[in-house]
Amino acid sequence: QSNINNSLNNKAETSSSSASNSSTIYISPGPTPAFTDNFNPFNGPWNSPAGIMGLMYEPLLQINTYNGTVIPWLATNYTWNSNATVLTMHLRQNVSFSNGMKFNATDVVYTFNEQKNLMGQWSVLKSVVAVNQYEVKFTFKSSNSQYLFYIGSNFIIPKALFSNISNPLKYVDKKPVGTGPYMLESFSPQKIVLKANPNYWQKGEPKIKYVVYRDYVSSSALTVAMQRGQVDWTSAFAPNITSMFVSKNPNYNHYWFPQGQPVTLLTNDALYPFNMSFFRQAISVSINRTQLQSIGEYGYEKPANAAGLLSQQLNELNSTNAALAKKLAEFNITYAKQILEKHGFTINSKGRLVEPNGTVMPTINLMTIAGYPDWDTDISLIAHDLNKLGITVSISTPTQATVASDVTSGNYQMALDVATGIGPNAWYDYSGLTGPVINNGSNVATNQERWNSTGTGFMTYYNNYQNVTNTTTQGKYINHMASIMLKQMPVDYLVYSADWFEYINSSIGGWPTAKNPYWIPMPWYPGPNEVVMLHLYIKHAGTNNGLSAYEYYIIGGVIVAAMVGTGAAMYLRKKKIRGEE
Amino acid sequence: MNELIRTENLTKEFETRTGFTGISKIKALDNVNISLFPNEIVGIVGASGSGKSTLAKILVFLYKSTSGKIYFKDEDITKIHGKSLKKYRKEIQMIFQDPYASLDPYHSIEWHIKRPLLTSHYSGNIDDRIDELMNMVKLTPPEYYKNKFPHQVSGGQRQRVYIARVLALNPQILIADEPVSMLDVSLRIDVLDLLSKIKNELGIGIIYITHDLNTVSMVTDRIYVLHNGEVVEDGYTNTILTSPHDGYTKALIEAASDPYKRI
Amino acid sequence: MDNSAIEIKNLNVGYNTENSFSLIIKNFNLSIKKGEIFGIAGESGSGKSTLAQAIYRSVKYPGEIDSGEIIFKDKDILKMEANDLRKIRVTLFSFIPQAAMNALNPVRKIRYQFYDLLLAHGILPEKSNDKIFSVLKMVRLNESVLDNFPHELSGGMRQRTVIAMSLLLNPELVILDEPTTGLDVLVEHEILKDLKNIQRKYGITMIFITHDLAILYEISDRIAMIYAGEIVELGPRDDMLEHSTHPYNFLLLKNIPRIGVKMNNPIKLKGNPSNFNENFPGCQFYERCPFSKAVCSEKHPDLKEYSNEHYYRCILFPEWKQGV
Amino acid sequence: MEEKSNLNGKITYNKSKKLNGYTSIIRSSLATLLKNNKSKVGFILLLSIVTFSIIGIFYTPYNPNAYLFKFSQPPNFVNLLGTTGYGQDVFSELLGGAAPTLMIAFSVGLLGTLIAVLVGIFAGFTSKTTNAVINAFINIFLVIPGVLLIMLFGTYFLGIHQNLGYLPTIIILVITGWAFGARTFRSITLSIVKRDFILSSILIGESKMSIIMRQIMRAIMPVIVSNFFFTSMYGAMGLTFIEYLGVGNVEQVNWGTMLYWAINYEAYLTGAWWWILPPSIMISMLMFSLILLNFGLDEMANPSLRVFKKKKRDKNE
Amino acid sequence: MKIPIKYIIKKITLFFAVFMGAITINFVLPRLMPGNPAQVVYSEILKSGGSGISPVYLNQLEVEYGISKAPIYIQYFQYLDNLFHGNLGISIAFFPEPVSTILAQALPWTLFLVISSITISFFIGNRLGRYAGINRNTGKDLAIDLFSMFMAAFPAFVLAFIILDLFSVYGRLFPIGGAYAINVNEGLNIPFIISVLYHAFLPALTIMLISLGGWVLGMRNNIIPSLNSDFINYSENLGFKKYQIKNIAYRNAILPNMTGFAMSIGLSTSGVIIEESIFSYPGVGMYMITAINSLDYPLIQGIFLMVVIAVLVGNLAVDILYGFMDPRIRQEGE
Ligand SMILES: Nc1ncnc2c1ncn2[C@@H]1O[C@H](COP(=O)(O)OP(=O)(O)OP(=O)(O)O)[C@@H](O)[C@H]1O
Ligand SMILES: Nc1ncnc2c1ncn2[C@@H]1O[C@H](COP(=O)(O)OP(=O)(O)OP(=O)(O)O)[C@@H](O)[C@H]1O
Ligand SMILES: [Mg+2]
Ligand SMILES: [Mg+2]
Repeated sequence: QSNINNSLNNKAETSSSSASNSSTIYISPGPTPAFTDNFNPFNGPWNSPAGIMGLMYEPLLQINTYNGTVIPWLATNYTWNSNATVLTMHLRQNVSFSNGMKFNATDVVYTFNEQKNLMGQWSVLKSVVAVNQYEVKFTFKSSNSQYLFYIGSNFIIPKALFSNISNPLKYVDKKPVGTGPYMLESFSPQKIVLKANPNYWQKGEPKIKYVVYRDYVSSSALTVAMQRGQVDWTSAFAPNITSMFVSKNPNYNHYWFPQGQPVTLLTNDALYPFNMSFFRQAISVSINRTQLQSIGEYGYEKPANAAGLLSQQLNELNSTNAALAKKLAEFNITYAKQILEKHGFTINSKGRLVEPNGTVMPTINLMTIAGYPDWDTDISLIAHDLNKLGITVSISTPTQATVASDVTSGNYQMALDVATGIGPNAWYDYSGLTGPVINNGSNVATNQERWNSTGTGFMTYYNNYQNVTNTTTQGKYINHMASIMLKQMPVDYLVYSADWFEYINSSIGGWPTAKNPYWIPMPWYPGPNEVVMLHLYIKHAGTNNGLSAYEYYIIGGVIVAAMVGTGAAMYLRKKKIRGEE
Repeated sequence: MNELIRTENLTKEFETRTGFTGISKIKALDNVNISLFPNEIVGIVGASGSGKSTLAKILVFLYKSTSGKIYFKDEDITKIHGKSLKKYRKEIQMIFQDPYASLDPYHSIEWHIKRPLLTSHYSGNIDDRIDELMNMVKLTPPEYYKNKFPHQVSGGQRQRVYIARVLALNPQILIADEPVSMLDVSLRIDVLDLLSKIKNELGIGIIYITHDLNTVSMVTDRIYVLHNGEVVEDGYTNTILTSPHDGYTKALIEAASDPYKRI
Repeated sequence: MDNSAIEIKNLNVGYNTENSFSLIIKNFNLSIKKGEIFGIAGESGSGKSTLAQAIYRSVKYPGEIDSGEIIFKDKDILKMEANDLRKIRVTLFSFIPQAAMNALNPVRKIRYQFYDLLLAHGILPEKSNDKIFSVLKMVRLNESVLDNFPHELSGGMRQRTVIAMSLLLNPELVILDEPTTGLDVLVEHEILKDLKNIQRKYGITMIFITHDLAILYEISDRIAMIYAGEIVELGPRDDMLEHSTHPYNFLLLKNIPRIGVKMNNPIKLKGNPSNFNENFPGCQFYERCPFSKAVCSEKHPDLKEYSNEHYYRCILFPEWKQGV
Repeated sequence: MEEKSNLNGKITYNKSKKLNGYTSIIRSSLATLLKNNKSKVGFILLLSIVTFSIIGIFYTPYNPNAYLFKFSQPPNFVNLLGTTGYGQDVFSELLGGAAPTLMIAFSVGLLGTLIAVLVGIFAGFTSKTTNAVINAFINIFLVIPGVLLIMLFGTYFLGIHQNLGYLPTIIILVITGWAFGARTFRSITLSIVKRDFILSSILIGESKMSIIMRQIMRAIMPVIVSNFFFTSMYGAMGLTFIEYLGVGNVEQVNWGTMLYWAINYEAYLTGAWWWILPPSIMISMLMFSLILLNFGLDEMANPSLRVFKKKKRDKNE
Repeated sequence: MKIPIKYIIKKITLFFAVFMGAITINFVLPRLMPGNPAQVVYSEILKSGGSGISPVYLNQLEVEYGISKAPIYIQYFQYLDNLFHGNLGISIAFFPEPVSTILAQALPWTLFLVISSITISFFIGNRLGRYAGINRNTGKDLAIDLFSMFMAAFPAFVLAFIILDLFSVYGRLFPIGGAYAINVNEGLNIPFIISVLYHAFLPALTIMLISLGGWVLGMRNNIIPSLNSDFINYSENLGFKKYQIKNIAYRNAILPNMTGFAMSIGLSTSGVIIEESIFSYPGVGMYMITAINSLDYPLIQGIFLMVVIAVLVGNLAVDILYGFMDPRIRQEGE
């Protein structure tokens, strides 16, 4: 058994290196210490290297979170019942897994039910049943039109291979089998090679036969590799992308940094003074977001609007909301002071903010994760800004784990973090901010800012949104929600995080660009990256990297000769010394 | 007159581990019985390794004996510790072999003599007492030496500083472990004379340890000859040196150097 | 002078210190006869070791030989090529330094230290085991010591090993600097006896240095007393013993305690040893001499002949002797 | 008899008239130290770094924390050492960051040495079993790699204490840095305690405390100073290390955080040498000065390393 | 050759005492760290769009990761029991890979890097120190001393960056990272071996330069007294040749450096964390950083344990070797 494996591996290696000249793409999803030899889909799509699962497993639908475009994938289409409680998926026929097994409804039903059992996922679903071999019915406990995104993006797992495994969650899957365009060819912690799946259901795809994931440990190593053209597709942060990457080969080296989720200043709304919405507003306008962009975020991350929508989704807002969203995110310290003074706050002779009852505003703590240099800079800038408003801010940068646990348990005053949800329309952006208000001290999953929306009517619109599938009605609801958000400002939106994406188009073409933003471009994003991958094609043979075997033998010879020479010289010298005297 | 100090079958074994299990014992002292009277100098002679220093260190409680008893003025002190040990130590003091190592190089001579006065809570005028002591050991004039450091005086003077230091406690017994073997010939006599002098003037009992029979004959009244931890011969110095009984003693006498002899 | 084994002429040796160069051995002249045991005595710090090292030309920095000649086998040792000097060491003359117990390499078995020595002089060690055995026999050591490390041997055995090594290549002259200091009385006595036997048997010339006057008188044929780097008295052993011409020798002899000899208040030296003052114009011994007079502090005395081969450096002789 | 130089003229009497108290000991050791050329250079170097840091406390050309300039400017007349990738003035950071860096280095040196001395002397002066236990304890700390401890403790402190300034950094470095000294002090004490002059003090009834304070401490003074230098070096290096790993307080300005930000900005890839080299060079200068000072100490404690210039005089003189 | 049994027993006892202490610290430390890995992973998933997940999953994760809520002493005994059975647990950051697998993969690289570079630097450093010591107080001595002091004084990671920059980023002479080239096959073949050596060169050079100073200065300061020692003087008196004398001095002076050698092999095993991350070398150092960031207790403990064992065994080995090399120790014990 192992012998066969070995010879297979060796064959694969040689074939891959011979193939590397013609039809290979080199990908790095970003710095990681090493890859893990486990491709169990039950562990989620995030196995290292991130994104690789998306090339081997496929979802029912491909949904673009930037703009909501849906591409039918393993499902050819879907239908909702009228009140959005039953979703029916019509599956694609003639799809098979990479080992030749046919794909059908049993796999879909197994995937969802097993995840529901094992992980407590899909608790909103009442049942998932196969209507027939190519039709699956998802019944919800209540109206849930927005679950289409989650259900559609979920990777489908082959039942035949997993149903016999006692604990699929702990299973180490070294031979992944999915419906995707690629199959695992060889693994090492530093390099993973994927080979085109010959049985892939999209005929003629994939056009690139080999995918090589290379491991770069540090971002600097990755940057240098990019400079040298050793990775074709990556997602890396580099402080000055033009001088560090583009300028090295301006014809071929390109980047596009679309704007992603907004970075938020989480305020603990259960605590004074953040329990007052005007205070949150005042804070929002006293932050200089342009400075955050230029200093903290190296100029890449654009200021966010106050409504908290993805920049790609801003067109969903009506003009009033859009104007307000812009105004409330603009740096205007006078306006901030006006807001506060209107509510009885004053500024004393020392420039400190004084509460209506006469006490000086105590020091407020602002934290973010240690080791994220941009955020670390951001919070010191914000502290500076708030200081101008008369608020003393102490900053701290604990570990990621501490921030995570403090924020979930409400043990913080202000924190810089990402709190919004992500999805194909504005409703998802708010999904992270809503949820039951739980006392500080106990853990929450969403609504970590502990915003009490009772009385604002927000939740009505939020919930109703899920009952409808009609986009016009949805647009109306979004604007209602946005105007409440702008009044309430449960969190302050700062800048859009950049979705790093760099590519080299010397040998490979078909990339999404700012001009042709056909899909989400990051290689680490499993699902979307498959769509991009299938757009790519080989322009002409790429460059070879590394030395040939002959060169290695020559170098080896030189080293041995040098060693022998030194040894002999030392021996002779020693002999001479001893002979003397 | 009664003995100042007396030992009864004093035995000392040192343990050394050999191999995984074996513990071998070295008998450094084997049933040693000695005694010392006030106003006398008793010599302990023996070759290297015969247990002389071990005996001295047991008597000042730097080592614990394995068995046997020690009597101080007829009082059994074998097991004393703590306060009573401190009290006893005032009565018995030891002079070390190497005067270059027994004084702290970082402290002045005055300090060395002053410390014991302070630790024993001397009641009189400390400065006067220091002068008195320094005169007694012929470090004159005291002012000249007080502020010097040990490395600034000769070996013989160091030994005298040390003697002044221990005399400051008014001990009744002095144990001198080869006090002159590191000194030049021209200095030895001085120190030995000093020992005789303090014995005579203060009535102190002195145990003088040496391998040099020549000096023994000069200062001691009685001697014990120690060989491999055992007392092989004891008695009045003159008697033993003129008519030794034990072979070992004879060998020692034969080996004693004498410019008038020839090898 | 055919009869002389080694001749020292106008030797000056000193030490570099932080502020100055201080001469320890001053204008030293001495001739040693073939086949004799020549004893050198003096107190600690009088320059005995410095002198011995100078004779062997092994003075180490900060010490330095300032000037002089040392004629050995018609050649001036001080002017020899370093490599030539190296070659005659142990083969023609050897030196056993003070504290020789520490002179063995602690991490090498005795056997290999012997082999190294042979190698250094171009002799293949494998064939020379007999030589090593015989020299060990000479110093009455068992062959088994060869397989020991130095620390496994007692002080006396180490001392004997060092002596054996120094004698290995049959030198004509051996310089011994305090070869028995630190040893047990009995051992010391034995080694001295052995040394004398070897010397007599093989006719080796020996320069024997010690501060222990008694031992020196026991073993030497001729004796030089040095004080502050100068010879103060020099002569055949018996003469020196019976007819002291310098107070230093005289007083030391008187001050040596001896079994069965009661000392009744001997005249003692004054002051402290090694209080040498280079710039003192008079007799170096002035401060310590109980017989000194004002004249002594004015002029440095020269070495004068008392009788055949017996010299002294004292202005007051024989004046002082009459006082005793 | 005149007062005159004795024992090879090394020590003269008049010099030693009132050599009492630690200050004079320190003064005289300093004098000995400065006789050595290497340590003289080290001393001057250290002195200038300290001066530099003191200036930095009171004056920096610009606010080192503020983002005032164009990004990544090479050295020019406005910004003597250019600007950082964030627009801070590098020279101001270097000047302002000197004092905290030195403060950390020397606090670590001081505290680490203090603990090492206490533990070491205690171990050397107690019963055999206690000594063995302490020895094992010291060995544990010696054997466990400091880097791991720094990372673990660093993350720990990051998690719990947010406003302690440099205290966590100092604590971590002291925890990981005391053991070497303790081992040295333990073995030195063990050997000193067996010396006759300590036995003698025991015999005349000195208390242990008195012996430790009056005699042992004084005898090991050069070692203490040397250990202080070493631990301070460890403190300076450790600081850069802690900051590099990002487990320190990266919002404060010191030479370590300067390196942290420079490296995070990939200053070496963007060619911003003026940002990364000055703090590195200052740190190595600091280390260098301490190493040089130690050289002098070594020669003080170990005379065989000492050399004098040849001063051979004319023999006719 | 006689075996210094007493000495060895003493060292082994100390070994176990220290070992127990170390593993206890190893147990306690990660547990002192705030936060819990399940929560980190959970909030990551939440943010990356996996909103289908309910808080039940958090408990699930906690169980999966083996985050125990049992009393600490029970956990301690479980930990000891697991250790005893060679079970180091399952990594969280690289879930569900067992820690032992990760270590088996990473440790050889680290050991290779450390042992080769420290050995070379030990050799070169001692030689340089010997040369400096023999020619002490000459220009050569000063040059060597200053060079090695400067190397010791420079922050390690800056040196690493400079070397990487000079030779690799700008110089393009060496690869910028990794353990071997992408196009060679793992195994005992010449391209692989050469590629490994080629990739190890820069990190090894850095470690070597950093550790060089210690050896040089140590050797220099050992050999100078050794050259002045009685037995060297005596060897000169015996007419030994120059090279013999140098060798004798060297052999005596190298002994104290030997203990340092073991120490530094172990210490560097963790010290290479920086070099490994800068040169992207796939050793334990890199895993360590990830493990700490993601609160991967089992991996932290595993690495810690490995490193401690490496240090201890190295120490023990050299101590025992030392016992054979320095015959004096055999009797004295310490
Ligand atoms: N601490 C110790 N541990 C083990 N053995 C010891 C110890 N101290 C002394 N011995 C042994 O006890 C014996 C007697 O030693 P002691 O020092 O009393 O001899 P000594 O007569 O004073 O010799 P010396 O003239 O050399 O000073 C020796 O065999 C020595 O090895
Ligand atoms: N390294 C040195 N530096 C300066 N002076 C020294 C040095 N070595 C010796 N001296 C001085 O040289 C003089 C003679 O020393 P030497 O060792 O020759 O004396 P010695 O007669 O052999 O004494 P001992 O009997 O103690 O061996 C002494 O005064 C000593 O202080
Ligand atoms: Mg003794
Ligand atoms: Mg001498």
